[in-house]
Amino acid sequence: MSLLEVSDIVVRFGGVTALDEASFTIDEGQICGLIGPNGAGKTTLFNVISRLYTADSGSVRFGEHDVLATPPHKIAGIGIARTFQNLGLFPSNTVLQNVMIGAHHRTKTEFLQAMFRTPAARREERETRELAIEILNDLNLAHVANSPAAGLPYGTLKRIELARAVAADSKLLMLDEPASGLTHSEVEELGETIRLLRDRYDLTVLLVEHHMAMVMSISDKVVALDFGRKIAEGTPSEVQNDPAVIEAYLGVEAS
Amino acid sequence: MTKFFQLVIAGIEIGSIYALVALAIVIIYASTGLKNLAQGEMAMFSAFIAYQFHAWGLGIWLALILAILTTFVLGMGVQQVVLKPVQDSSLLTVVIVTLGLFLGLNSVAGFIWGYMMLAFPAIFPEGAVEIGSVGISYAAIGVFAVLLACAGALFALFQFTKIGLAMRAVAYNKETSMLVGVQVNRVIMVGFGLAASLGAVGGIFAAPKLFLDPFMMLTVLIYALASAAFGGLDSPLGAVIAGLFIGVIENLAGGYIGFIGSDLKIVVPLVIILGTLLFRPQGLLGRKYIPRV
Amino acid sequence: MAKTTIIRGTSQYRSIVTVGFALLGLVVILLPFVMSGFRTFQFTMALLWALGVLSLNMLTGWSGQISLGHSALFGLGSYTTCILVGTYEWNPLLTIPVAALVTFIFGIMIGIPALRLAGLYLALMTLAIGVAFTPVIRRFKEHTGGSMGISIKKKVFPEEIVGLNLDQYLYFLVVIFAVVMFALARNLLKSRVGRAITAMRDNEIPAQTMGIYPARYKTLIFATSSMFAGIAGALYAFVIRFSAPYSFTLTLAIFFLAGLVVGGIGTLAGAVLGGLFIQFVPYYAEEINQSLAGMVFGIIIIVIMVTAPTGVLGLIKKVRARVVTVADPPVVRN
Amino acid sequence: MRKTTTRRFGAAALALSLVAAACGGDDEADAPAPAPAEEPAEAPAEEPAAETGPGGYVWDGTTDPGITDDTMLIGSSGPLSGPASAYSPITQGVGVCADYINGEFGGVTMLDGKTRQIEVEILDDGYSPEQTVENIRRLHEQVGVFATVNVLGTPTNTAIVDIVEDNEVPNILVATGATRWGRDFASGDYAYTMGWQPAYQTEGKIYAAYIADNFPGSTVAILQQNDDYGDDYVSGFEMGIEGTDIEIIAIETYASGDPDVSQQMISLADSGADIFFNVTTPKYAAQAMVSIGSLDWDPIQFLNSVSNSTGTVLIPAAEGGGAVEGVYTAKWAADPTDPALADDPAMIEYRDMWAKYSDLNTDDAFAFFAWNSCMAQKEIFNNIYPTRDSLLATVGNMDEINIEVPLVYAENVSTSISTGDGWPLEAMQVEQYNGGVWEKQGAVVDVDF
Repeated sequence: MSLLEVSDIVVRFGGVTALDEASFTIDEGQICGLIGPNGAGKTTLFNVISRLYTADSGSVRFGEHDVLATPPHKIAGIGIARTFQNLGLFPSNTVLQNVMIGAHHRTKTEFLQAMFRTPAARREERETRELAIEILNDLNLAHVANSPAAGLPYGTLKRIELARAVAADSKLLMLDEPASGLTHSEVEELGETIRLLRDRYDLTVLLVEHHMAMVMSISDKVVALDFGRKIAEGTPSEVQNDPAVIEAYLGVEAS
Repeated sequence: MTKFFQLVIAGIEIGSIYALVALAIVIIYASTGLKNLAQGEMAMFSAFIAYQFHAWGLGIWLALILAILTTFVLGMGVQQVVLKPVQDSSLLTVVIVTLGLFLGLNSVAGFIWGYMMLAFPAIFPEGAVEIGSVGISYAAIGVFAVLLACAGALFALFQFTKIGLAMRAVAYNKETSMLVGVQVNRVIMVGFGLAASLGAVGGIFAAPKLFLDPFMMLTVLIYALASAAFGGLDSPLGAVIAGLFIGVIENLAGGYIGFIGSDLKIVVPLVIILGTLLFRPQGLLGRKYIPRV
Repeated sequence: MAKTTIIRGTSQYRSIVTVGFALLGLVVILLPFVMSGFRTFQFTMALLWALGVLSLNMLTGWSGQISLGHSALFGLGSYTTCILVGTYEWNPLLTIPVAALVTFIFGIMIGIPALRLAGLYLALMTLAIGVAFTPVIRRFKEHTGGSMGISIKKKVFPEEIVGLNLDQYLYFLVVIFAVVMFALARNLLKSRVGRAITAMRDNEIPAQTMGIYPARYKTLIFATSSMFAGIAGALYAFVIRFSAPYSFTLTLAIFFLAGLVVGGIGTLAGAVLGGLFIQFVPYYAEEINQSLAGMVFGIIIIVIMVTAPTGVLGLIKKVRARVVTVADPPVVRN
Repeated sequence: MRKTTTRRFGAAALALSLVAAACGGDDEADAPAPAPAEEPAEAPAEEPAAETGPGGYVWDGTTDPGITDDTMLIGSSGPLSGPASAYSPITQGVGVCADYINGEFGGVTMLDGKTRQIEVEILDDGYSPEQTVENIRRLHEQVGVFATVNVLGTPTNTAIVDIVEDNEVPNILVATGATRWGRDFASGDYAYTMGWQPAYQTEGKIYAAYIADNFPGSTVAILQQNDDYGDDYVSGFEMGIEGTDIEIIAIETYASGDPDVSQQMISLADSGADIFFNVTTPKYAAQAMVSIGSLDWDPIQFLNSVSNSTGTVLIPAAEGGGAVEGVYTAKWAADPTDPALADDPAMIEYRDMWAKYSDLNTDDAFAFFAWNSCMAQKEIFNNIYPTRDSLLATVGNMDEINIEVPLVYAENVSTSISTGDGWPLEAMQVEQYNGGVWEKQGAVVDVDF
């Protein structure tokens, strides 16, 4: 059975239809690449799934959850984590804190417990910290753990965001252009990292990426969008050779 | 009914003053993104300058024109000396700096001119237009006309002049403006001078009615801030409408609602404004800010 | 200058911190025995202002919401104590929890509509509360004493408490409350909740996707901040033994804000510096020139902000960084 | 600038002398009272051997803190900054008064025959009660004043009244017209705080009586400041009209700090009352009169004494188109801007002396207030032994000494706490403003308590 089932999603902004009956599914453990030219509606789809945008019609099912009926702050709780195209870090917090915030929904300490540092709160804090350190080590970020996020190099920030999403211990990880702005070697490394994380943390990954080589090399499955519609779905090689996809990209290149 | 119309007219008269100061706040905000707490005190100071010119024997119109020009220069000076060093700091830092300016101006005005109220010479002739039993004083008509003139001039400036366009560009995005060759620093300086002179107009035309003392603009500033926010911080037209609205509503509430009385009349416009903001957080005519993901 | 590096968590660091705090504690404890009653009173006031600044810091510094209404919350706490002690003859200490509860509830009541507003619009709303407080207090004259104010008799306090005179007693009472409240605030800031609140301030939408519910945290931090202001206000009523509308005007709210920014926004030590600033700088500004005290004060504010936009604490840290570097230990897997 | 420096110097000198006193003071007190030996020549011959001052005070030869053989240190607190700064001349006047007394008379000559220079410490409280608390504690505990004089404001004095009582430092001639000062002072509830100007309530009663006598059957509209000061006036007025056919038909209030009072005036005009009672501070008084000038309402106006200065209220109001002709007021002191008094010797002396010792505007009603208070201070301090109890005995029994303040209407400044009279000034004169001058209406009204 598929983990994520996106059916007939329609999103309109004024007169523009950003998503037009987009549908696809991802199975548990898959890495699914979501490709398409700029403006195809990839980020919009992310925003629908993480409930930052409201869909005009259609449904999103995640496991047994009806995603569109879940409020935005509970999305993390049902097991969906994401990163942002233009980075969604908390610049005045340290890298370690950023990652610990990723674990927010998994922890329970509230105002009173926090103020009085109850034993439960202290234990939870210690555990969260250890978890975050673990993940930072996995992603080779331990050396910047105590620096504020503001001011670190772009590539590092991208990885921090990834670490933060991992800390959420989610089932589905949605990555919005993780490779953008990275150097060639960084991109290769990133592909490795995504696979590694998927295996270690039992993740399912939905990946929006323009870097075709990486998408094709790590994805189990690729979905192509154009003008808000799904134009192709299948294995990387199937989609790569799909005439509709080629046309969509050529059209973009021609303009 | 006489009472009603008189309350409305008095409301428009005082509301015009709120609107003028609110316009000054909006200009600074729209051209620099700053919120200037010292706007009222700067206006008060300008009124004293006009008073001083007049006391030295100049005619009142000459005195007020000179005072407005002086304020324009002083405003640019204040921006260069006091605000420029902090203009890239956090919003709160800048607000606190304008607070320091506020305290300083108030203290200096008191030191020079004393704390006793002074009679500011009438700018418009005494007397009133009688419509039925309602008298509309020339002063009220005059202040309202000045407000409309200022708002109109401002609109023209923003829409049709190069400097106005530059101001809008700077407010929208400082870095990009710099890239396309706008002299950002100069634009901000001129914007500040302009706002100071606009506030000066408010202060000078308020002075004959409110009597001149260093605290003349204290509460006016609160009303003006409320007007600016209510109208939409980046909308001059909104500031004008909101200023007039607050003046009128406040008077009607004080005049008619028994429980409110004059005691709590300041609360009424604030409550209305907040009620409105809860449904239109960007103010009446402000641009909506859409967060980007 | 030779630069040394101290690593947090090492025994060297710990001993420096321990010695530092021990010295500070010693100074704090000895102060009222060395200083005159008046000076002790001044330091008590400075601590009260510091608590006011702390409460504002929780809101403005941590969650980025600007409040100009903290004078009203502080006043509400003070009035609660004055009315309960003055009119109903309660034991003063028992009024503190009541003041805390009243301001907490009031904070929730303001916090909920405040959710819809941000930036200057929120500032406007709190400004309205600050402005409306005085007329409302006057309106309910039967309870509040109107503009005449309401006072507490000195005799509600015993002549001597555990060997301390009243000034010393109040000083220690406020010190104890301050230590506890600063500790609570620090714990909160360094916890999951504190991280969530600062994350929300930094970047609200991603925070939401982490499972942080902004409405909940914003309302609760508003209420907690109000409660801290209310407790500070109640303690103020102990020390001044009088509440009048004139004490809780917008000026006080603006002083809190100034203390916050001048001390160093977002930091706890900055709040203490802010309290000292509010208490002592106008006092010395007046010494410099009485008739232009306002100008001197204004210039001091501007000069501090221009030279140290991160506040006095930021300046101190910058100076310290020239001498020693305090670094965190490398993060290692356990 | 000059004043601050001298005062600070004075404070330093005082600190030294306090140290000296602390070291050697006791010996002096125990010594077989050297004071009688140098008993002043001016002491009346029939004075008994024991030194007795006004109020039956018997001096034991001691000297209280704040007083040395040649200095007396007093303090004051008031709004030198903030929205109430208009009152600052009253507070500053304490310093000017000291300079005047020191300069013209070499200081005050107390009943022990010693002449002492007055030193003054003035502090700013911005009309904020907690700041007054801090200031008064600083004055009592840090500066070590003998007494405080002219501390300004009702809420501010209310905030410190208990501290004054606990510290037992007299707070005399407070600049507020709240009724309680006279009442509590006479009853002994607050024996260390004592008023000066006529109570606002008293004045309210005077207007009520005048209206009942001269304008029977009339209706009244009131504009008042919404605080204790306004309430005191109105309650006095209400007491005064009780049992008469005078009726209050409209009351509007405003808050100090409001930009203007047009709305209130429109509402009051709408009531069509015969009489307008203007209970406002100077700026709003002028605004109200300007409003009447522009409205279709022509009431008989009564203006409270707080705002009856010709130069600072009526002339500016008239310039702004206000209706000022025929306004009634009650005065407890002359008006420095009254042209009729331009050649009055007492007024000339005021102007000369205040110009000599200060840069205060002598037209300012509050500067003049300070002068009148100064006249009283001079006599009070000339009639005490150097102790606080003596000061209290004197200010509580001013009927025993002849205090002449030429420019106040009361024949003499008198108190007699044994008979329950704790108010120094209770006489007022109703006057009407005609052609730029105040004209007396009837005789001086002395209200007995």
